[in-house]
Amino acid sequence: MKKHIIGAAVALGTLISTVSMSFAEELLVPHLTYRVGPFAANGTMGANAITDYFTMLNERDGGIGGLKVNPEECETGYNAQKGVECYESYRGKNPLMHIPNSTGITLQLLQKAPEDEVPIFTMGYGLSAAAKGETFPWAFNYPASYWSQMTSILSYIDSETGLKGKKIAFLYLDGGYGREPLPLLDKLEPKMGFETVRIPVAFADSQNQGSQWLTIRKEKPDWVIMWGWGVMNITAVKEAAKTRFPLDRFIGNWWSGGHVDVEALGMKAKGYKASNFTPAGRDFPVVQDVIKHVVSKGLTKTEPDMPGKVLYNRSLFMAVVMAEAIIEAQKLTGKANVTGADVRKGFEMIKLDEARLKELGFEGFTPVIGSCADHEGQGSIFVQQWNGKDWEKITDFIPPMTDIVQPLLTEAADTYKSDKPGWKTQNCS
Amino acid sequence: MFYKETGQFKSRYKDELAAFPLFEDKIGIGILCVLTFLVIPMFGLPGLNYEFAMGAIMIPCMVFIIMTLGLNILLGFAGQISLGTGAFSGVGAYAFYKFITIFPDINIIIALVLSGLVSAVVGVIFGLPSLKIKGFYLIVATLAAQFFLTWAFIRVAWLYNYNASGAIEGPNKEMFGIIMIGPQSAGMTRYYFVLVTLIVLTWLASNVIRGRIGRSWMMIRDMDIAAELIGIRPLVAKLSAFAFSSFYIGIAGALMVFFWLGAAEAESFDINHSFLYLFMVIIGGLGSITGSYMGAIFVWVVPVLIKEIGKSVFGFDAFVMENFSTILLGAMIIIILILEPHGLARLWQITKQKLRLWPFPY
Amino acid sequence: MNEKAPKIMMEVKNINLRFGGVVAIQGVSFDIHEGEIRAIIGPNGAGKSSMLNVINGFYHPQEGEIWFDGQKRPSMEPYEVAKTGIARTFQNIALFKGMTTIENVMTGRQLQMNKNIFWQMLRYGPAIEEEVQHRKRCEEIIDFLEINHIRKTPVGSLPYGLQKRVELARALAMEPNLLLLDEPMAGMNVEEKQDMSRFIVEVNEEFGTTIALIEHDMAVVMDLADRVVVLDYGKLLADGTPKEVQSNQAVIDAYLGVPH
Amino acid sequence: MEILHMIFIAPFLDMVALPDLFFQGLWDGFVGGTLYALLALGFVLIFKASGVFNFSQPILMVLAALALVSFYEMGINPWISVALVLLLMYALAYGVERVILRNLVNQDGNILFMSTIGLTFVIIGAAQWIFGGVPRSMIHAELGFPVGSSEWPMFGGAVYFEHIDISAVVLASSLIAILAVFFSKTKIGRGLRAVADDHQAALSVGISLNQIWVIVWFVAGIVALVGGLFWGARSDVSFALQIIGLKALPVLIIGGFTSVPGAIIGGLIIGLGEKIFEIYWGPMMGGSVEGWFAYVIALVFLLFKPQGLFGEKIIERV
Repeated sequence: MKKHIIGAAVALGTLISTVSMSFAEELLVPHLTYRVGPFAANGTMGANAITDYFTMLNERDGGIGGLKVNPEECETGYNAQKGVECYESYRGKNPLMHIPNSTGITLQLLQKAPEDEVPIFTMGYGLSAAAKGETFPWAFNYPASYWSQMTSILSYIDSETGLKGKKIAFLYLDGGYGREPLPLLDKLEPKMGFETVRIPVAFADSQNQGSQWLTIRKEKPDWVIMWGWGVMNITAVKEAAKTRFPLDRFIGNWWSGGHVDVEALGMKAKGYKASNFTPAGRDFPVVQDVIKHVVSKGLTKTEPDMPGKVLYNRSLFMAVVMAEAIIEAQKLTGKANVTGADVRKGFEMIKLDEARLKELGFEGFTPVIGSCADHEGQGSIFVQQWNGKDWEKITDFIPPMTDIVQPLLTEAADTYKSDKPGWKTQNCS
Repeated sequence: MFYKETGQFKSRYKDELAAFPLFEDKIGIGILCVLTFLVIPMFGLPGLNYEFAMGAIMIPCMVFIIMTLGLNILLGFAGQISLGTGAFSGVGAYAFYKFITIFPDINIIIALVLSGLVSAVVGVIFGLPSLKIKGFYLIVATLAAQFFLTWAFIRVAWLYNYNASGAIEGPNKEMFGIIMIGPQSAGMTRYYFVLVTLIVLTWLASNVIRGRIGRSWMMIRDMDIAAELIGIRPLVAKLSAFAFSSFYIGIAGALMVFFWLGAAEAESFDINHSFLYLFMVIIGGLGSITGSYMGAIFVWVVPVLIKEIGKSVFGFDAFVMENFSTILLGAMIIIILILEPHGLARLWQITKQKLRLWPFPY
Repeated sequence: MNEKAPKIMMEVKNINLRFGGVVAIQGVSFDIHEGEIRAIIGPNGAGKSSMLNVINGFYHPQEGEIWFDGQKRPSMEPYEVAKTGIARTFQNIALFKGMTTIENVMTGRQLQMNKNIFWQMLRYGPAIEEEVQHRKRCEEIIDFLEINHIRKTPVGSLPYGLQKRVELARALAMEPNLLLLDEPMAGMNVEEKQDMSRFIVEVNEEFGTTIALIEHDMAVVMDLADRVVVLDYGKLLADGTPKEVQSNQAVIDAYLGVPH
Repeated sequence: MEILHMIFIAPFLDMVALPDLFFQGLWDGFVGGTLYALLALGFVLIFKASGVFNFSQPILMVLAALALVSFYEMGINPWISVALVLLLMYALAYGVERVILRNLVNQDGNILFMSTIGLTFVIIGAAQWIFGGVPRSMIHAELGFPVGSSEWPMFGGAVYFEHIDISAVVLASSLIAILAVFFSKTKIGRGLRAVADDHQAALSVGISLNQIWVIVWFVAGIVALVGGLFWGARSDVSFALQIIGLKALPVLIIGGFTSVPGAIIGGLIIGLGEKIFEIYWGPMMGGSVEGWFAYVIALVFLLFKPQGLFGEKIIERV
């Protein structure tokens, strides 16, 4: 008995000391990860890439502005409630930003962040309306919101087959993420003269989409657009092949176009398309740097063949935007040890243009130019196609339909704040 | 000899029927009150960041205690098993959201009670099959509630006011001039509100359990046939247990979303949460109010501690610790069911017995 | 016994009970007089417990009538029967194992308690007064059956004999007009049987409760019962005073196992 | 009026308009139904023999499939991997008997049920730790099952038959038949039934209770492996299969808890019903109704025919 008490006391003591130790000078960049749960495969790759990039900065450059970066992970299992717990657990530790890595979690943190003065950065996910910097000073979704992406995809379809009078099936993961573009589709349908059939796939049914594809067979759409994630993607592509749906009319969003989504199917998935803004490949200097400084030194859990995959490169890109925001914040304040509020300003000053991207080793990625009013960057995407062995880029950058999306985003942002008395906005003019 | 029953004679039945007949228990409760009302809000928990202690330990623990009390009434006292707890808590949360958005001037306490009642009604509807079936047949009925309701939370957009996010989000809302919920509410306000709610609900539950209605539940649990032959209407006993239990669970669900998380979508009420609450009841002790407290705290706090210790002391990553916690919880369930079906509450009783005899071993 | 013609409290007429193809009770009729101790005996599987279950409303016979207090009783659910003042104990003890002795006895008072959920929640005023009042009555019954010392013991851990006694206490707490005892002395030693017999007689005499009991121990039956019904293979074999029944040839055959 | 038309007329018009699709739906539902029936049988076996409502049956399926794939990925011959999984299932059955059943004998059904929930979580944690949580492809092709599909033209369209689905139906039905025979004709099978009725009687058949438990859990493990193999081939191997496996519960309610033919009929009703309902009525309700359809049907049964289609009416004794 006594032994146990001593053991517990020791454990508690260590806990206390580790918690109080975290006041050392470093840049705390927590990111929420999901190495367990249904989306673990994707989550692990993303978590590794972010950590790898900051480890690389620490190794190669000694951190950012002379301070080491601590890319601390908090496990959520892609569960919104755990995400909030994680968020709460960083209170008082001066986190520079939050990376929810899940639209569901983002939606819950959006309200908390302004009160706690920590920016939320959601690259390629989150609430589209957060693009409006005046309404959402504390949220950023560079390089493009889901709504922008949707219009890019639609203009791709328009260029291929024309859009007017077409029937489009929208196959989506039944969660905050998948439902995000629905209000946009409501608005666009009458405006652009196409029709959608919305087909949700529940989390639990991700792998069991027989019925959904029979519905697609019944509806005979001209195109299928997919907002899928994790195992849902590969199942959908498989089912599409099974129901003889032409794969070159099946286009996923940027979260449905990873290697994991098609690799196992090989030639069976040939023809399937997806949008993207972070090209795959190991030849980018930044990927080489990560391999050299981190992976080959064994400083990571990343398996050697992971760097270069779509999702890995995407998370590297995520990390570089995060790092840029910190760098801008340091420039602005003139000190290395910045706060969350400083980093928020840093995000607004981001200027990852082609030159800067090339300098950082990301040539060919979508440029990210931020501003006070524009928190999404209105970045362009390109469409890639699976050739049976690898993803092939088949278009140039396709810009979003800014004139259509931006008013809708403003409208959505206004709606968002309308029922939230005391919502904090900023003035950008 | 710290704890003794002897020498404390009750001359009136009323005294003996009190909640804490023993003097020592009264002192214990007093200490707990001082701790929760004064010490913890001022200093937090030892060794933990203050914000973390309040936001990630204290408030959720109290919410889960209410949840566990609710499920324990159904499972521990009335013997009706349910895997739909998560969904019933969702009913409470969505109802609360609708009440405060449809009637912006509604008092929060009234909204809370009303949402509990809505949840109770839904609980009764899905409890109806319990009249014809028993035990694990009921599991399927409650699973139907679980899957159907979480589906409805997503599909019926009216429930979340057609929000783009599909989530219910707590707007800033005042009661008596203080912002109680929403992003601008102070953690301290929410803490005290949940604490008082917890105390009131515990008191009410312990009263009901010790009275006529509570006994009718236990009769149905222990031997339904005999209960019926003594004059208990199974319909009334079972459905009242479902109603009362769902009332608590609904309130807990509303508290969970609006006094803790701030926002939630359907997945906060999924089947995994139902399991979590079931574990809290089993580990704490079936049919015990003290057990509900212990179970909720244990199941909530231990994995958090394990993760912290695993990460900082042994350097294990989240993947390992998460799986370890899962295995540990599962194994705890099996061990408790085998060794001590009455859970931590019984262990606590045994400890009290020991204290009574202390320092003499016999 | 009173000189006047005894008042019939309950009468079962031509009861037939079947489970699927199995016939449990076949055309049985008998009556129970007010204030008497009526024994039902018969070999295992004779349909004795089924008979009590029919009286209880737990089984619903396919044919037959039950008359209670001079009126034909409609088909009733067990809880409705309980309201008419019929209590019982069980062959295999049916106590509420998770509860203490006093709580078990208190369950017998459920029907007399009626304060609603809101008073119950507050446990104040009328609710607590009701609780105290019934608690008093239960304590009296506990005193009467001499089980004071186990008032707060969970019944699951009590020895068999005491459990039977707690069960009797619970039935008495209902203050029934008719008390059905299903083998109240099964598995008891001689001393316990004597105690139990004493309680049964005292209940009958002091409270004037009518008692119908199933028992295997012939000596006990002959001592206690005013009249005896004998069942065999679901049929009525004999009905009369202990003496009459004892000398009935059919009964003797049945008990000795003469093939029919 | 509009709504009545949508519910009662339009779906049937759709069925007639595209008969090939309707038949495709029936076929897909039939395949699913057969697999549900098989899993339900796993439940029935354990329930009959030990009175345990085995909540861990679905996770056993996940474990079996995951282990199979993982062994293969370690470079082991696919058929040896199958053997290893069977060994693992036996070890698990033995462990469950030793650790859980033996210690909880004669306990209340609820307690036993909850212990299997505990077991479920132990398996989830352990399997995820050892084999990882990443969804993997099933190795049915490596095991020699046919891949590819056939097309049967009909009504101006075509019905597609995946060869793996045909194998699934054939193998699952054979296994169901074997189990039915095993159950009614062999000594062990009769022993099992005896256990359900009376533990003493079972002893007189000459088999110890403990042996029987190990056997039924092992058989449930085999069922899990076959179920996991084909569900894994139809979708992929991951923990999401657990939710699919759970649908065997409503199947049981519909079929009647202790009945073998009930499990089969129940499985087909659910399999066919949920597909047809999802395709023709799902869209008007917003879709994804497959997740609860089976449970709501079961709920209706519980309210109006609680013993199911084939279950025995329960006679209670006091």
